[in-house]
Amino acid sequence: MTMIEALRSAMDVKLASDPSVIIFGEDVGYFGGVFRCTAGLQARHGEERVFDTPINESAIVGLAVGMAAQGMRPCVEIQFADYVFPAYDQITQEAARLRHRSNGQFTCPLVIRMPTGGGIFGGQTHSQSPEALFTHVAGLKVVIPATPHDAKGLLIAAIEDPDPVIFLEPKRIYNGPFYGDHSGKSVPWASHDGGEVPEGHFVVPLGQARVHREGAGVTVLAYGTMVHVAEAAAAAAGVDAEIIDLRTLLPLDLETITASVQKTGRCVVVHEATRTSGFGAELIAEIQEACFWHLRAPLLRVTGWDAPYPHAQEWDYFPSPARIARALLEVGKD
Amino acid sequence: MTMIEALRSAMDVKLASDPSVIIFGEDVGYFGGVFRCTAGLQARHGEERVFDTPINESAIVGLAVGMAAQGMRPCVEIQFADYVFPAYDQITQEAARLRHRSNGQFTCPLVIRMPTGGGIFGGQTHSQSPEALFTHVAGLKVVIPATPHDAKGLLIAAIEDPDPVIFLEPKRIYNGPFYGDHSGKSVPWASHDGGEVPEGHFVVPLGQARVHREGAGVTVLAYGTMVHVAEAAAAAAGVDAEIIDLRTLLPLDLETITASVQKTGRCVVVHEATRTSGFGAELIAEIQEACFWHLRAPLLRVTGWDAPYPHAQEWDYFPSPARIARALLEVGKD
Amino acid sequence: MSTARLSFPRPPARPDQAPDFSAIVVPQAGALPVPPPDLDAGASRPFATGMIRVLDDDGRAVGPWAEYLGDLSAEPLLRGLRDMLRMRAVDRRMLNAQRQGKTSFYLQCTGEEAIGCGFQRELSPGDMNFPTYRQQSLLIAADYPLEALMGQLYSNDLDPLQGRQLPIMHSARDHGFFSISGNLGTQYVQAVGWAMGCALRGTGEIAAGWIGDGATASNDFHSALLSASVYLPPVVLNVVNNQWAISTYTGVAAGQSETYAARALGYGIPALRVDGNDYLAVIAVSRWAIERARNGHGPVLIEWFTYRVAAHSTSDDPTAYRPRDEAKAWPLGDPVDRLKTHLILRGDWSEDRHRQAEAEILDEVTTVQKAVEAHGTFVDPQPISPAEIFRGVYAEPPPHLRRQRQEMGF
Amino acid sequence: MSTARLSFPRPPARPDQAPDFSAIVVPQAGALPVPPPDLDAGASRPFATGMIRVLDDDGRAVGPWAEYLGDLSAEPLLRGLRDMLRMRAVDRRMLNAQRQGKTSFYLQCTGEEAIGCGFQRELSPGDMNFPTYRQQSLLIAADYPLEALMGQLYSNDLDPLQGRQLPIMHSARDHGFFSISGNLGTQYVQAVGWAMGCALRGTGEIAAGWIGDGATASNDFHSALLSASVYLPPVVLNVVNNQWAISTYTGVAAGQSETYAARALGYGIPALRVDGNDYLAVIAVSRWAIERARNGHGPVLIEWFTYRVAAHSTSDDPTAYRPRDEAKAWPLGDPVDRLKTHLILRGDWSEDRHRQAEAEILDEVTTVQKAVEAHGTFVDPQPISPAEIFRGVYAEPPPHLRRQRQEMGF
Ligand SMILES: Cc1ncc(C[n+]2csc(CCOP(=O)(O)OP(=O)(O)O)c2C)c(N)n1
Ligand SMILES: Cc1ncc(C[n+]2csc(CCOP(=O)(O)OP(=O)(O)O)c2C)c(N)n1
Ligand SMILES: [Mg+2]
Ligand SMILES: [Mg+2]
Repeated sequence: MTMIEALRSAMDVKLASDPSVIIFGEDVGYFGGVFRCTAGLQARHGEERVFDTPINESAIVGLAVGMAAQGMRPCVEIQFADYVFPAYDQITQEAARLRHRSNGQFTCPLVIRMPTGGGIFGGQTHSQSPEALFTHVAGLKVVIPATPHDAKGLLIAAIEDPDPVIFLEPKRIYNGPFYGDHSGKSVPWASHDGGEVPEGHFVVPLGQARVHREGAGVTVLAYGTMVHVAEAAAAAAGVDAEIIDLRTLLPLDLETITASVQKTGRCVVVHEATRTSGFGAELIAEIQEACFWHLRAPLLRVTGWDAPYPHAQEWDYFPSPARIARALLEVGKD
Repeated sequence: MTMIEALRSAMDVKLASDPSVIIFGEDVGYFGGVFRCTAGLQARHGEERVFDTPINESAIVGLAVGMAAQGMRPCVEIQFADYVFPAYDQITQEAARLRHRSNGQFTCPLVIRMPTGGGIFGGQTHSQSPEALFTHVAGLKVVIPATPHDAKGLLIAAIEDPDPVIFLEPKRIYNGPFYGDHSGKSVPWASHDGGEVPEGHFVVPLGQARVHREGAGVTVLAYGTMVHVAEAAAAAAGVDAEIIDLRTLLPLDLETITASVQKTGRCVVVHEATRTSGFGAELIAEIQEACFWHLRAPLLRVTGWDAPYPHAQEWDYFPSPARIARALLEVGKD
Repeated sequence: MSTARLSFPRPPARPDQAPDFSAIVVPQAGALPVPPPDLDAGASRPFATGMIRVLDDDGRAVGPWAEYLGDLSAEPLLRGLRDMLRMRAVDRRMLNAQRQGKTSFYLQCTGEEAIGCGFQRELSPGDMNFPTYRQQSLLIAADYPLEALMGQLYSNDLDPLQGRQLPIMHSARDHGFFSISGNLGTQYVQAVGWAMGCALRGTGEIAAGWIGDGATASNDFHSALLSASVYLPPVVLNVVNNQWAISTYTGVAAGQSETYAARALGYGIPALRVDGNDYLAVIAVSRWAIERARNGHGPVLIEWFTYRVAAHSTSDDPTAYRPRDEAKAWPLGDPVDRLKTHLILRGDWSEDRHRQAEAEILDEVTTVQKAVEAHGTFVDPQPISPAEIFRGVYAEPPPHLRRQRQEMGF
Repeated sequence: MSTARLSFPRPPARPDQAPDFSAIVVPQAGALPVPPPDLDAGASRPFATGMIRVLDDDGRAVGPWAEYLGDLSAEPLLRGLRDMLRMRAVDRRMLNAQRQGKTSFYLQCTGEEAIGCGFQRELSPGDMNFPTYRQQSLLIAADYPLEALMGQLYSNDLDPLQGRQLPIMHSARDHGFFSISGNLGTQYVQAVGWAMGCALRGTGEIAAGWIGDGATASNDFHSALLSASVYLPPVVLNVVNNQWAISTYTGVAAGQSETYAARALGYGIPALRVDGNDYLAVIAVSRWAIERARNGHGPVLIEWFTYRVAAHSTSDDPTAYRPRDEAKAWPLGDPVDRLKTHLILRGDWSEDRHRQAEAEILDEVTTVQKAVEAHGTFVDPQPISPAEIFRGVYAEPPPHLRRQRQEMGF
């Protein structure tokens, strides 16, 4: 299964089993979404369960908050993560705080799906990775899968979660894993373990990281597309890296992370988002506190540069296997 | 001078000297702002220079972007930082990127002032500290003064800056420094060095931190209200702290910071914002990289908790001198 | 060359001037008919630009909307009067409490009591209001226990919200009152979402959105109207036009719009403008709009025309921006006085009984207040556990919140 | 019990159905008068719900708006025709280039050429458009060098934006074309801000906002209309209603609104709806609106009624959501054909000359294209320095960007 099919399957399973689940967003209804994630769902479950909205992201989330407060479970799509900002107020000031501020009278079981990240020549408005703008907000959960298997299991878990979940979909790997070489041949998910996705209902619990590759030399923390790029980088550098796929950024599985860093004593954090105040900073702050006496080198970040995501220079912006490999070697020096 | 008077004076000076400067926001015109920062400015400079807007923060910023692109220098007020989120799209996707995306054809010399932080029993919608949500955005500058002197000098620098500046005003210290004891007597700025503010035009350059108090035992990084609270905490703990008032968070004066941490080998970061993905994380990520071999203890954070800012439990939420003192002692252990 | 100059809306009078409401046209009571329940936007234009009024200058109930209410017994009207008196007593006592430092903040709805008191009495259980901070009258008319209401204002252990929210930011699901947000506008589109849920689930319930004239400028006002216009859910969208938004004159939010009601017509949503100081007009139009929504005729917007008599809040001093005696010049009068006059005219009430009722209600409110204050005020706090901060951020506390709670010492 | 059910707007026809535009009323050409320049919102209602048309079915220019244009010489009309042909040729060539992998993305404005081509020719130097991604016709009619336009599309060294932006996201200050944002709607309120700047600075210039029918749903559409209604700056607010927003039928953005133009009336802004496929109607109404704004009569909204003939973009396949031959059934015809017919009728043009002009223009465009491609395409890139990423994030690079540039190796 591709990641798109896996996401669609998750929504299909939940639409079929839970009448309170409802799906809406721009172009998601009749057409099935610009990335086709909801293709066929309206035909199968009806217009009252899967429908198109006007181009107003704050309305999409605001309506969903009203429905969720009533006990429904909206799973809405923002067409690109770059377009979530008109809804930022509804997400951070409303959805995130409704349970707390009403002392549980109203809750907000809501999923906001959005394609994230670059690598598709989308320029600055189809490439952003806004995860850190959500991890700073108490009350939200933030999830990002790196394989079709996890995409389905995490999305079902997110829809079943009692609290609002930001569900980021790394669009570069919708159709196959990506190892950082854009000129290389594209690989389909069918040829990858992570492409094996169970039929029907299953859950990948939120809040649990996954050790993507065991290793002893250095810990690499990554999520989404960068999990696969990091894998390629470690291979290229010939470093015995332990690669952890975080899967959920908030709440964070610090236990799995610190166990690894305490073992390796070295750590590189990788993400596509701009560096300053990116999620890498939070990881480093936590790790240096929990693993201070185990660290044998400074923790390093390989990230997008602190600039808008450029179009023509995309591959100079994207954290390449070469850049990651350099960091792996650097952090491995004694 | 109070900080309010200092801010007013800065705007007055710029309105008088530069016809392209213009001020608007909710209640800022005839009335002079709910915190009185713009009191008298409309009467003095006219309605075309200082005026009221409808309650629509994205319009306030969107209009300002249009004016700034034309070469004017709008300095707008958001009534509370908690209400900036409807404008988050205009700030992060538009103002921040206009120079870059148009390759300099259009620029955005724009200042967005907003009262920030808690300590006034404002509850979750009059207390937030959103600085980290702006420091992640390339193209913005983020400024926060801790004294009336710096408020005026920084605001003039911000208005004169060729790029968009988020100008956070720590409302708890609008009228006097605050040392963290809310039941204690309030102190006026008149009795504080930082309350001495030159008349007329002067500038505190953006991007330069200020050593608030020299010390050798531990470096404390703070900004806004927390500079004074940290001062009280260090005194209470009897720790020889070097307190650095960051003043500008983006771009950061890393030089001053690392010089201090390399000297002390220990560092505590203090802010009111929620901890996870707060600006403290960024500081720690940079410092551990730049000062790794100098560090004698893990870098610690004293911050607001990862919860909405509560009303009744405000002083359990606010990073108290006691909590900071505890961290100072902890980080000082060998 | 160019003659393009900006326009800056200005109020008719500033503090140094005499109040001036001459620009406000007050149509005769009884002039407008009762439209059919399937009224569409086009046909609603006279209602959106005129003003539905029932009580005339002498206090008589006149015209088609009076007939629509039918032969009212005294009971609902006396109940309405008592609701308003109770509202006013609570406002008065709590303003006082704030002045005494017993709470951090308060905000009155003086002059606007008829709107929430009347509207709420027309709702059914299960219907949900999405109020702003100035709709405490909805709670009063929903018979929300004063203990809970005041407990919230004192942030003490009677507070259903455990001190988390600023005073006045109530939440009372069982009384059809959604959790108030301090961020203006956000709840308006949520009301539309809730109403969509009602329709999708077939509950027969409706939602009511509330917004101030100033906050109609917010984006969510637009997103609410747009969404309501597209999906046609059972929602009543209320605009309380009290002429001011803190210090800002309503003209700054209205721009060139004829009325706020007229704004809805552009979205194809029918709209009515109503004398908000006329309790009978309030209940009549509320009943019509709520029934209409419940019966599947879709959204409707109501502009309640009224005046904010008190300061914006305890942080505000209106003499800095409007004439001190502007409220007295307000052409629609006082909602309590007008209903009282009507009841006396009907022979169901007297000045004496009114004075007596006022005193009784103030007594009752004061008694509850004392009892609630015994649970703690800002002057004499009985602290709620700080660990409350962490409860309810999520359904289950995740590890980092458990660590932070420990760090806090709990 | 309840009969409240949601409504879901649906297009008249889906792929398996015959195109059906029977619901679209096409008023007679020449039916509407030319209003006075100080037209107000109320009086503009017939213009907002009707449709201004100049060319009749036979290609004659008729009615008051034709008279308003006066005795037009052939020259401006032939120039308009050539603008449109050039636009179409560029679209065709660049679509092709994208199909050949020479650029990552392209997007055509087929069927909508008259709008931008006509409007631009009525602007004066210094006026500023705030376009969306589908207004490349403004650039063509502003005589923007094709080298720069195509350089941007190929992200090569002729690109004035140095490859930073997605193809089609032009910026051309000197040609009155504001930097395009990929985020829909944002530029609409910025246009109002720019216009406020014009008024405050007394430049005599105006601004023009542009938005698609789908994006009228965005919050910034509201904030723009509101701001324009409050401050009355010299701005022309254009809505290009091409019936589709990617796969979403225009009814989902319109809801119950009569027209998009009518939305403005709720804000007290006068509005006109215009046949956007009628070049003469476009220049007449543009001239009227631009003059009106420049002369201080405040904002006006124009809904240009048209049809998106091509796919949304090269990422889109419209046969998945609408009838394949829907464009052919479009009742307002093709803007090029209609102007051509008119010119032939006037005796200023012929089928032969048209064919010849088409060929010449395609030649010219192809020649420029080849020259531009020599500077690099996606198939054959001539990379721009990666260090360009850091230039222009700020006026001066701050220390952290200097460090990052070093880290990159520059
Ligand atoms: C998004 C947002 N912006 C600004 C504020 C600050 N604020 C609080 S009340 C108010 C005025 C609201 O006026 P109106 O909507 O007319 O309601 P009223 O107070 O008259 O009942 C303002 C500007 C806010 N709470 N939220
Ligand atoms: C804020 C935002 N949301 C969503 C999108 C994705 N998007 C790009 S174009 C488009 C459709 C726009 O339709 P319309 O406004 O009618 O313009 P048209 O393409 O028809 O010219 C959408 C939804 C976007 N660019 N920005
Ligand atoms: Mg008001
Ligand atoms: Mg369209």
